[in-house]
Amino acid sequence: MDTTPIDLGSIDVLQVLDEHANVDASRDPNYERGQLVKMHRGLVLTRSFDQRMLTMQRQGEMGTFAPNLGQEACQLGQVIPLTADDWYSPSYRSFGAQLWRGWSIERLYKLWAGYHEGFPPPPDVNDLPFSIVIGSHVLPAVGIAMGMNYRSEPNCVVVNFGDGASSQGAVAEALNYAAVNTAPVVFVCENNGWAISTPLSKQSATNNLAVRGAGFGIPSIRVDGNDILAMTMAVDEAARRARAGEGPTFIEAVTFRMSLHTTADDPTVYREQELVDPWEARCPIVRFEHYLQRNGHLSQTEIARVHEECDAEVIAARDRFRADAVARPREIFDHIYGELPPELEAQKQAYLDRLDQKGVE
Amino acid sequence: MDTTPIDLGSIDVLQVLDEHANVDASRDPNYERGQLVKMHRGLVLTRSFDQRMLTMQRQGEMGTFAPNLGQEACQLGQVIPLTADDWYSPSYRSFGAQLWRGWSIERLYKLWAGYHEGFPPPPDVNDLPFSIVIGSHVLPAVGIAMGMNYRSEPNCVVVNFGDGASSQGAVAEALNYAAVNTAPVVFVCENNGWAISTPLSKQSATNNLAVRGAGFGIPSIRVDGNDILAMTMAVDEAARRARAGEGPTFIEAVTFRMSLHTTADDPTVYREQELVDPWEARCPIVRFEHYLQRNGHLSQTEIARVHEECDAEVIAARDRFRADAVARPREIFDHIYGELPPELEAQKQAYLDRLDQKGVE
Amino acid sequence: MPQRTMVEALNHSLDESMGRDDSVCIMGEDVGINGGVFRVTKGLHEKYGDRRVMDTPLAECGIIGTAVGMAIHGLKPVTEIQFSGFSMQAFDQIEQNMARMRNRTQGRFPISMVMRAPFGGGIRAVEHHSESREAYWAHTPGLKVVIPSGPRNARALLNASIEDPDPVIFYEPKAVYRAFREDVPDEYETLPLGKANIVRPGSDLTVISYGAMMRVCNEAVDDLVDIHGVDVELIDLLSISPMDTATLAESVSRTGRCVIVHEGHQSCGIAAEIIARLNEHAFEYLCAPIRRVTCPDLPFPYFQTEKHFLPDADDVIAAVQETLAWE
Amino acid sequence: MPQRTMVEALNHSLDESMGRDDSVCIMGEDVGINGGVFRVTKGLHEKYGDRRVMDTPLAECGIIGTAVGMAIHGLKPVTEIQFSGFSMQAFDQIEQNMARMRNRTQGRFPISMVMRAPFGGGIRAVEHHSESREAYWAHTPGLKVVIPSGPRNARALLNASIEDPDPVIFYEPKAVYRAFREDVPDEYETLPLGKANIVRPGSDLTVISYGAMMRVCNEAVDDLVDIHGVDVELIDLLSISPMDTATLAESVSRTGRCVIVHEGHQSCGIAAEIIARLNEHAFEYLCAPIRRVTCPDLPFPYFQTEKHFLPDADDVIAAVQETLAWE
Ligand SMILES: Cc1ncc(C[n+]2csc(CCOP(=O)(O)OP(=O)(O)O)c2C)c(N)n1
Ligand SMILES: Cc1ncc(C[n+]2csc(CCOP(=O)(O)OP(=O)(O)O)c2C)c(N)n1
Ligand SMILES: [Mg+2]
Ligand SMILES: [Mg+2]
Repeated sequence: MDTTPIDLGSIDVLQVLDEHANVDASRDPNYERGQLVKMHRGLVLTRSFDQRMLTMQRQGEMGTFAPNLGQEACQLGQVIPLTADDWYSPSYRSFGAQLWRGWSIERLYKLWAGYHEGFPPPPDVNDLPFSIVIGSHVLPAVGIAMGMNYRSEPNCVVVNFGDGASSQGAVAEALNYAAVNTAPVVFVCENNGWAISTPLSKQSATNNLAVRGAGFGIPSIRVDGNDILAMTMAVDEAARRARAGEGPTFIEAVTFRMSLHTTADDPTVYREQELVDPWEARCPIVRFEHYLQRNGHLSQTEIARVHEECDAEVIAARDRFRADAVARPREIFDHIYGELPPELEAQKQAYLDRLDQKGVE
Repeated sequence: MDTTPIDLGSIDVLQVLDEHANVDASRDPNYERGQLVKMHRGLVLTRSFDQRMLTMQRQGEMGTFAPNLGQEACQLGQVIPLTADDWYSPSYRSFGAQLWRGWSIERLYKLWAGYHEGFPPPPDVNDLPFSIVIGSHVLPAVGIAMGMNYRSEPNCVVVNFGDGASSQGAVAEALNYAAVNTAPVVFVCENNGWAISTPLSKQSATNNLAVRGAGFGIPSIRVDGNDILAMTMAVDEAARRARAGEGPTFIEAVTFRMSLHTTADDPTVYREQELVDPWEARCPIVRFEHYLQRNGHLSQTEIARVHEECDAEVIAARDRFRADAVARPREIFDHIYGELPPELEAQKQAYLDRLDQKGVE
Repeated sequence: MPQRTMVEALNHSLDESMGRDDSVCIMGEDVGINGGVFRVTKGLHEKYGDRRVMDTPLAECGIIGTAVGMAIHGLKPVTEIQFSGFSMQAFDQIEQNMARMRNRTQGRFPISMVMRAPFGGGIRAVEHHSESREAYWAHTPGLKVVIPSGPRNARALLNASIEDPDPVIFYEPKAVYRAFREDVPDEYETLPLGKANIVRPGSDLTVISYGAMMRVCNEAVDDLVDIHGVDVELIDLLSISPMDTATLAESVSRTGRCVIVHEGHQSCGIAAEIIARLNEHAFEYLCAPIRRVTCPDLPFPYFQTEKHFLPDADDVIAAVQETLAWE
Repeated sequence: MPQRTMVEALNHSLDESMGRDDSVCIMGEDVGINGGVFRVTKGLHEKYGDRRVMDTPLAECGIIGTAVGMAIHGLKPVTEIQFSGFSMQAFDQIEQNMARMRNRTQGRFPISMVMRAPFGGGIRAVEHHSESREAYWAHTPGLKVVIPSGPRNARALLNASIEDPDPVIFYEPKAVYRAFREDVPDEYETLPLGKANIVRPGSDLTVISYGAMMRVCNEAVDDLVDIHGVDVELIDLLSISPMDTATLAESVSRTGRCVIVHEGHQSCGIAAEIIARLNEHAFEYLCAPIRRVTCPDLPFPYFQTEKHFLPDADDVIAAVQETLAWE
């Protein structure tokens, strides 16, 4: 048959800062120093937070969680361009973005330590709760964007999900709904190469995931997810398009899961260290720090101070968390319905009586 | 942002016979007369069957069904290349394909008249039952193809679904499973422009559906669905690739729903006749008959005789159906499990007792 | 008062609800210019336009999932699933987001939305078009499940469901859609969710049912009262979840006997839950086992046999008589 | 006899089943080289290779849907859903194809396959990881639902489920996965589906439970017998559907009193169905209302509160005592 199949090609990856922190000057957005310093601090805080959480988990203070190591630039880049009126829909690995959006460190610690008061987004933050069920948050995120159209609001939604999530039917439906409704949504598919033990090659027959968006008629690009400048620019542009009524964009952020899938995971069972090693050199923080130093924005000493400050901030938050966090078993009936129906009122009474009998606060 | 989004393009449509029955000689597969005559008879029988069913429905003999008018070439083309060892997974509109595969006319009448003995595929036919739940048959079809790989069998599966079905998440998952497993399956997406009242423009933001397959890394082509030669060739080639271990193909068969969505539908509510008119001239049967006449395969008289014979065959089958079809309410417990568990045995007894009391056979 | 079919009454409810509140919008397959395959949304697209009456792609998970997002953003989507059997395609979004979002966010994002779907048998449809799986939803915390039985209560309950701050599964008995007309006032009217209706008070035995089976029960009760002289109390549940346990328990405490009638499958169905509650709240008054008249634990059959599969008035009468005869 | 945890026993079952029958294959997320997130499929990929142990893309609907196709083609897929909460993603394929294909095709395509999934609470997991929604499946005609409580019956029931000609939902109580070891013989062993196990015969009251709650019940029963002198009969359901109604009814006809314990939500849960059946089959012997000790009708809570949410031995003891005290 001589008809040519559609060429899947592999699209170039948008990059501003390369591995060696060389800048593609034609693309450098030349952000102001204040902004650059803030971005840097965001990256470092994310890492401090993540590492502290790992320690706390190993000490039994935390439940299972998914470390973020190496994905900090993806994380920050996808929310830096957002305003408070824009919405953000995180995955379970989106600590960096959540911190930037205004989730306090204590809240996130509470969340991952299983206290229900940690789950809802902070009162003034237009975020969805993170989603544990892979891909299940993407349709609601598109729905919010459709609501913006309904109300003619010039805002947008960024939704974050992984390479694994790209296989979920609900995500495909979300891409289609966004496309046909010209919904102001930016899909950030954080392709870190792995879904637990499953490499991209078993997840998809394509060598990139941007074609997935294209298959639904969504302008789609690949971005170096370890380059905070490229990520920020790409999301900024996509958000601008969305707000201007030009519809969704699909961004494949190419990065790598440096650490465990979650603290319940042992990657040595299924992946060779050789696959990880090359990515060490691509560290998004080191790369950005070279750029900052080279451009005279921050000195080595200043950078070191940022690291210290972030560590201290995290430890202070941990201490507050330790002082604060109390299980509140009496509250579990509080938010199931607007008003508790009689059968649940009865169940609640029985439950509270039981707590009383057992002497639980 | 200067990265170019992936170009969705619009791929050419494979066509051998154009609207005026002009042949692209470079593509003409030059099938033998015997084969061509058989194909023609298949087309005509499909139409006779369909029209008779509509009459029977209007007279109250049939339940709701979905007419096939204008899609006969798509239907036949997708199964002509299959062997008896290949599998076929029909949609609810796949009469033409089912008749070709060996479903008797009576069986299909029974099916659509609500007799359960009409539902299962005939004993020796490797077909799935048709699927009423849009898109729900596509994953099982891929599973059969995966089973062929498991057993190293050199066969393939063709699965038929509509443009509307392309929006279902389960169909997206099926494309992905087929692609990553190099499953020997041919997806025939019969794009007839409509999903009940929903035109393609509300179904998808793309102007074609072949890109959907491409987005999952599946070689994808568009074919003129009203050209039986093009359809047959395309499926033949895709089936060959599949059997040879080269994996799935996505075929968008471009056609048009000339008639009602189903007998419960009134298209005048939602679509202008002007949209339908141009397709009258694209009738797949007339076009093929011109080709056959022009090539001296069949004369006008012979063609007329085929129409008469098909009508007669359909009427004979209808009469057998009328004589034969009996509701069998006593059988409804027969196939729920391999062996009936006690609670169902009790329910069955109670049900049969009720039938006895009511004097139902 | 205007006489309306259930379809017309529902249409009226949607129209008046949209008229009252700009945040009410309609989403579903073919709900726009086509007015829905049962014409429940007829004329609304013409009146309210593309913005408020949205034809969606053919993807139920997408309908519910995006509606959840719209509800988070403050809208009140009234979604239509073309037949309830296809709500299985949206099960994940219903269970994981629609039902739970309020709880997941400790009250921050209540989901005020409705999922309408025609359900039940009796219209000679092919497979997957006649399911009665309301028990799935009644077993799902966070949802409300409402099932009207006639035009007037359908309209008042749909209004209430749209007003409700929580997600409501609104199952419409399609066998009743055009079966009869009823007075349905023009003035806005609601019925409280969670309240059953004692259709006929009685003292010998309580029959509990809902949806299209209410017609069957009405017929049976007429015969039982008129011909057999049995003073049956007939209750229309209307709300499956929350369930009006108090009314049911009070009734059965008086009558001592009970028959429950529904189309859904027997095992783990709604009747089982009612029995469990009556066991808890009216045990000492029970004079006979509570009988279930339901469809068997089989997929809904092909339509030539559906009339035998579905409970009919004779089945109800037989169950009532057996329950009365029990000692 | 070798002592095995439930995880090891299940692994043994899969290994021996694959060894006996080349058509048995394993499909799921991370079941290959990783051996599953709970290690139930550990070592099987190494032993049987890519052909028979298939890592799938991250799409549960795809797992079940393709497995149905493989079963139609004569294979016996044993699918793993990583946590039962994610089986909602596959609800459509389970209900529409897996459960119905035999019936839809009048017996032509029986679906001999297993859907394994860890379920239930007690392991301090985030939301959606602790569901007990077996009632959904028990309400779905065409499925069988099996829930083991310990290593030995887990292994024997999984073997039987794989052999079974019908689709089996096999829910594994993950709180028991590594909780204790038991003698599990090397020789191939099965247990019939649909048979409950009287773990302890008794005459005062019947406690019915299954899965991880059997541990709670065992603890409660020990106390009740030893400290309170109550002669409890304890029944492990093992098979939720089909359910061994005969054994339950016979037991309660003897004891006259019954307490049912499970993790699933109360409304329309398994206990409701058991009560309905006992009402039908043992009504005249009931001396007290049957009590349900279940989780409330709430989503499973965040894990700091789960130990209060889940029934514990004290709750069972209290319910038994109240039931005994009832007159
Ligand atoms: C629907 C669903 N299926 C399975 C899981 C179990 N699970 C948790 S994370 C994960 C892998 C996710 O991979 P990806 O989407 O690439 O995100 P990443 O973890 O790499 O950030 C899986 C399978 C889940 N949480 N939800
Ligand atoms: C899951 C599901 N949703 C909705 C329907 C109702 N329905 C029946 S046919 C149809 C349109 C199908 O369109 P398409 O896939 O293009 O096939 P066509 O009818 O054009 O052949 C719809 C919405 C259904 N049968 N299944
Ligand atoms: Mg990943
Ligand atoms: Mg179509």
